[in-house]
Amino acid sequence: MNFSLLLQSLISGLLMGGIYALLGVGFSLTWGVLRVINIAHASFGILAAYGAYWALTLLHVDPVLSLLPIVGLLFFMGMGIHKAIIQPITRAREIMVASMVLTFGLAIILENTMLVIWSPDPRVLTPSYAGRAILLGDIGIPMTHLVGFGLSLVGILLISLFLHKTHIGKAVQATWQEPEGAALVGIDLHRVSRIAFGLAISAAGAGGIAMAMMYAFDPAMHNLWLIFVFLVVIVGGVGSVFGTALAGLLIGIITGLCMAWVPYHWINAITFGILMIVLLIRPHGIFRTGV
Amino acid sequence: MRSIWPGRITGGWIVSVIILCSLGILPLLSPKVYFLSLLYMVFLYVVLAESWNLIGGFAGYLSFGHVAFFGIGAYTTAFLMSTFHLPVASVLPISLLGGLVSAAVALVVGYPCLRLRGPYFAVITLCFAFVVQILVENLPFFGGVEGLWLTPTKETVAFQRALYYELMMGLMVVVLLVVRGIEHSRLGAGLIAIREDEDVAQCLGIPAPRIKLLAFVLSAFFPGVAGGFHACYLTYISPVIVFDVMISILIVLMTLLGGGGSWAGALLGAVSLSFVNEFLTTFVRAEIARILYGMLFIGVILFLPNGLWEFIRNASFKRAHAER
Amino acid sequence: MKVGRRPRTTFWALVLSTFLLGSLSPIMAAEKPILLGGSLPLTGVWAETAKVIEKGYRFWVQEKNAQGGLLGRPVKLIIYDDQGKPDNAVKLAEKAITVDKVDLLLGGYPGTAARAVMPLAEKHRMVYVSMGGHMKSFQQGYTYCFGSPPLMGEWWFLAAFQWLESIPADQRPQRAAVYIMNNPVGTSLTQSINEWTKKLGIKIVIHERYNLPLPAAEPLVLKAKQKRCDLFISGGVFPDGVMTVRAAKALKYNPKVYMQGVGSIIPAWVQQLGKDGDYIVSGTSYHYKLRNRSNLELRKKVKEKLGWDVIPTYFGFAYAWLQTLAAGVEGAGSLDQTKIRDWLRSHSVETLAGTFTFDEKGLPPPFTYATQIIDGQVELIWPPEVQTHAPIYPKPPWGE
Amino acid sequence: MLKGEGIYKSFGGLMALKGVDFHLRRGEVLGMIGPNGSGKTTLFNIISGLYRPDSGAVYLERRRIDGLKPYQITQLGIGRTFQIVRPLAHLTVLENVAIGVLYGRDGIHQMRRAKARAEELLEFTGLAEKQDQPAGRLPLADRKRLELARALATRPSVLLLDEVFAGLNQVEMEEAIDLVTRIRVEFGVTIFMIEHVMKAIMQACHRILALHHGQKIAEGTPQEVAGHPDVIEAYLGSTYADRL
Repeated sequence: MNFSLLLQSLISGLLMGGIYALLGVGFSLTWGVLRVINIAHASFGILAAYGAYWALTLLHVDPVLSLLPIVGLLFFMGMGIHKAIIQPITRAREIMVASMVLTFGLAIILENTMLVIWSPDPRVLTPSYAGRAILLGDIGIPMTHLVGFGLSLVGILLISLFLHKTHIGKAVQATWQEPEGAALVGIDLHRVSRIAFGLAISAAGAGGIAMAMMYAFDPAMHNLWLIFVFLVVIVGGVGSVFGTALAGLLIGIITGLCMAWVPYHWINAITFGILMIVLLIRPHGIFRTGV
Repeated sequence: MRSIWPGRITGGWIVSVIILCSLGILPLLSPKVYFLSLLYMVFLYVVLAESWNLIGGFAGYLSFGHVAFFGIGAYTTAFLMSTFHLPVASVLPISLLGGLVSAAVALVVGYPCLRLRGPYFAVITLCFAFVVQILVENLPFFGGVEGLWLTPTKETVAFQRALYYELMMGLMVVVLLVVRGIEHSRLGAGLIAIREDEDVAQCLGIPAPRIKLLAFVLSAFFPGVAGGFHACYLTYISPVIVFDVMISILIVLMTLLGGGGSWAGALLGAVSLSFVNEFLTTFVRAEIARILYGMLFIGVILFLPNGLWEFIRNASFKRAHAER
Repeated sequence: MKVGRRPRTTFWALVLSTFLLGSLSPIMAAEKPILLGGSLPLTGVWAETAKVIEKGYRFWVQEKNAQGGLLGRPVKLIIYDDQGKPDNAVKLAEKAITVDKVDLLLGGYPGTAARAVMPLAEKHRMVYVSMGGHMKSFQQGYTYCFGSPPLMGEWWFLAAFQWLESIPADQRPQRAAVYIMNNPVGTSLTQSINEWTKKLGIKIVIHERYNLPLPAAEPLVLKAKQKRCDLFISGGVFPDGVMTVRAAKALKYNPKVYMQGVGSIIPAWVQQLGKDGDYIVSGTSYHYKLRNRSNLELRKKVKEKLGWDVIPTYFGFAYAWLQTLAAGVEGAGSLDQTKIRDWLRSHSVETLAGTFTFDEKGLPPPFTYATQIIDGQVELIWPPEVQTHAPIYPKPPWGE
Repeated sequence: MLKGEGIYKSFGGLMALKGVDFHLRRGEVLGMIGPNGSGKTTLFNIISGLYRPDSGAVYLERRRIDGLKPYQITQLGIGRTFQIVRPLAHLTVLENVAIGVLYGRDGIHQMRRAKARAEELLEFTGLAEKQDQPAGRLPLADRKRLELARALATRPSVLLLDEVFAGLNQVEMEEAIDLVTRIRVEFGVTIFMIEHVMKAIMQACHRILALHHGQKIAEGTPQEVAGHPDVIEAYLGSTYADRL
């Protein structure tokens, strides 16, 4: 077997998986804590990517730097959206179902608003180091991909630190595991949910920018991203940051191996097929111990 | 409140029969062909949404891959019709065969997949639909990514449209009767119990695995038949047309918007969303039309969180009480 | 669920105002206008190109009306949004035909929608001029469908290969890597690539189809590099095309010729990639630098009215389709669809993209123009009579 | 009539049951006590088929039933209630019970007759007036009655009651104990009940079985078990003294 091709495929797959992981963590968070399946999740990622695109082309600010203010803005935007439309539905009979319909509407609104603002033309982020790469023998890793992957790792790390080390993060976690218990010990559920939602949206934003370092994007791209996010979260186990991250990498590795060995037009069939088998064997996701 | 026993709406039957009869004779009045096509699409979505309702609305198993069954039916029919150059008269039997193929696939796939619950089921069905689509795309005798063309037939447009209109309407009536029948039957009660709490349902003696599978197979059969009609209606199909994941999502939304778990809810959702969509396509600025469409979903969920049908029924229920 | 009165009022006020904003339509002066109707995917994944087509249509109508209209009557457009769903396109075409009673049917986009609308146009006996859905859609025995110009994957690299043919055999590329996307647009390239490489004595070393979205491009570039392929054919759309180019640059893979499918003819390619997009070879059946009379006129008018130096490819397509339709109408002197069809079949039509005569399939003889991006401009490099820039061969190595 | 032999069950590394035997005689009320986490509910889940034992066997009238599906076990005549009451929240009280009638042992398949039968059962359990309420909105005491009515609807010959008295006040509990007694007498069912409330258990049960850390530590009449040194030790320091 051609070793460098295998290695290249694995690395490329891993880098891709890492980014799906960051995009997925927030999705997992809203689902786990709020029982809200946020169909608009990836749309926020695209929104952030457009933000970074503007910062880069109009202000010549590198995406890594513009990420911070964008993510900050998204956090407050997420909190606002939660207060305006998510919180009112928490008393619906089936909140997951209601939230899906609601956020589907939100995704359509976001997509078409972006269409109005940025037109449907596809964009790519071209920071100063675009086109540069680290070469190891035959193998090449584009700088943009590396930066995107770095953002993902840092993002996931920060989120898990936040959840485990800060007071409010612990409250989020408590709500996650025992919503009723959390209410009993005096946690303001609405406030915690709001923060969790804001956090998830910011994570989606960071994920979107990381994604845009690798891939072209346009307003309608979110459907495609969302499907992968869905897969990553389910395989990793809903509500597990660590699981989601590992699942992203795992899917990346599977894709990478397929790229090295399988005719390309079968890659998706094999990836989805493997996921189906995995789900049948481990019905609650791979990285979650069954109840 | 919803009830597993049929309500007694006097005149309900008469009204339904009148509506259906007038819909049925519509093609005889030689209307504009577009109206037949429009209603045909509405009927199609009612069939899809009601079928999905059996597994998604009643049993609470949100299948996100239901378009696969539609596509399998469409491909079975298109494949047989184009390979053997069959005449128009064979549309119905061949489409029924398409439905049977879909049901058979559902039986094989449903058996393992229905062990998964909640979101895991949703995702595995989504994966299933992708895998089927990729298989069809990569198998050359199904026309691959290019798709399949049906042999052109001699009939006039008006006749063709009227034919598929009547066929789809017939299928819709059958589906509505079946779903309504199930809603007020032992099977329906069992499925709803499964949605509420599957463990408890089992402890009440409900053979959950068996009736879930039954519901899943039934809910795959009708889309398969509809897919057969649709292939003949379009005369050209390709994987991106009949395996479009957005169809899966749309029928889920229609049912949930109308109110899952009742035949009237899915009907209401499919009809109203189809018409709203149609109204918005004629709108001047397409993006703004879509934004309005998005707002509609948010509005309905914010103000009628349990779907249109429950809202209407509760309103009429309250009024009835007020009058008493 | 309780929602206070205020948010509810606010919400509906918001809905109402959006509605009003959307229904502000330009008021048309209409005295028995000729109606042209159809649908385009104005929202959704295909919106980017559809918007360009829409602009082309509108520009043609504006020009035509300024010149006194068609058959002396003003022309009016009805364009519905089909969101890229072929079922919708079919339904809306039927709406245009039977409800709006349009006099002429507009060509749709993308190929899948065109494929689904073509049998319908045939059934309704309406002339349908569009890009079509590649060769197979024109082989179904339709008589009312024309491609003027068509967008044939089968012909896409025709001119590019003819150019390669002109290079002495010992200097030509020897080994080809072919990566095309697994959809009708991509697979339509296959046959011509196979035939031409055989004819030119180029060995196909890699031949792969991939599904969109492409997960990563580095492995496929590396494979081509390892197998020393000096002809690289990437038959994709924009997102995967960009990834592949960037991967080739990152891996310092320098084939002698880098060919790219439809992705590189959209304006975003040059705008977004900058220098990295240079020297890519592609094909098209319309180019704004064509020097026929019709195109030169249009360039002037577009520059005057819209201030554009470059006419986007699909803008030109849309304009040419309507030119053809109008030629048929004016030639037949009536709006009778069969007469229009018969006129188009028996006469040659002058359009921006060239002068066409149609065969029984509704297609002109096979043709394309080869393009190469040179200094951020899409230049015509082949055939020699349309050349705007000499081809650059072999492709220079990637810059920093 | 219901017999268990050498039942083992572990979750992950945790042994929940370590070789438990039990034997339920026709017509009796057998109580089961034990501190929290001693494996009582796990045993019920195994009998009713929600869990499969790692080893050991359960017999109903000499027929081996472990490994059967929960609905098969219900249809063979074992009904149960849940410790944390689990009504089908969005269905009415009447529907909850009617579903049991429709699918239980010798189920009545005809919708109208099932409704009539369910109404009788609600009459018996004193919920008739609330039959059209959504089950999710009932107060706790009524939910417990509903659990009983629903379990009865499946026409059990053996009824497994998981803490039906927990959380009830004095009056409600008296009523509930009375209801259980009437169920035993009028329906002729054999009852196996988990209970923490000592007063109830001493009053209602013929025999008692005590579990501790997944093992049976005592079995006998209420008096025998209450005085058993191992049982006292198991509860010592905990809540036993308060409850006595």
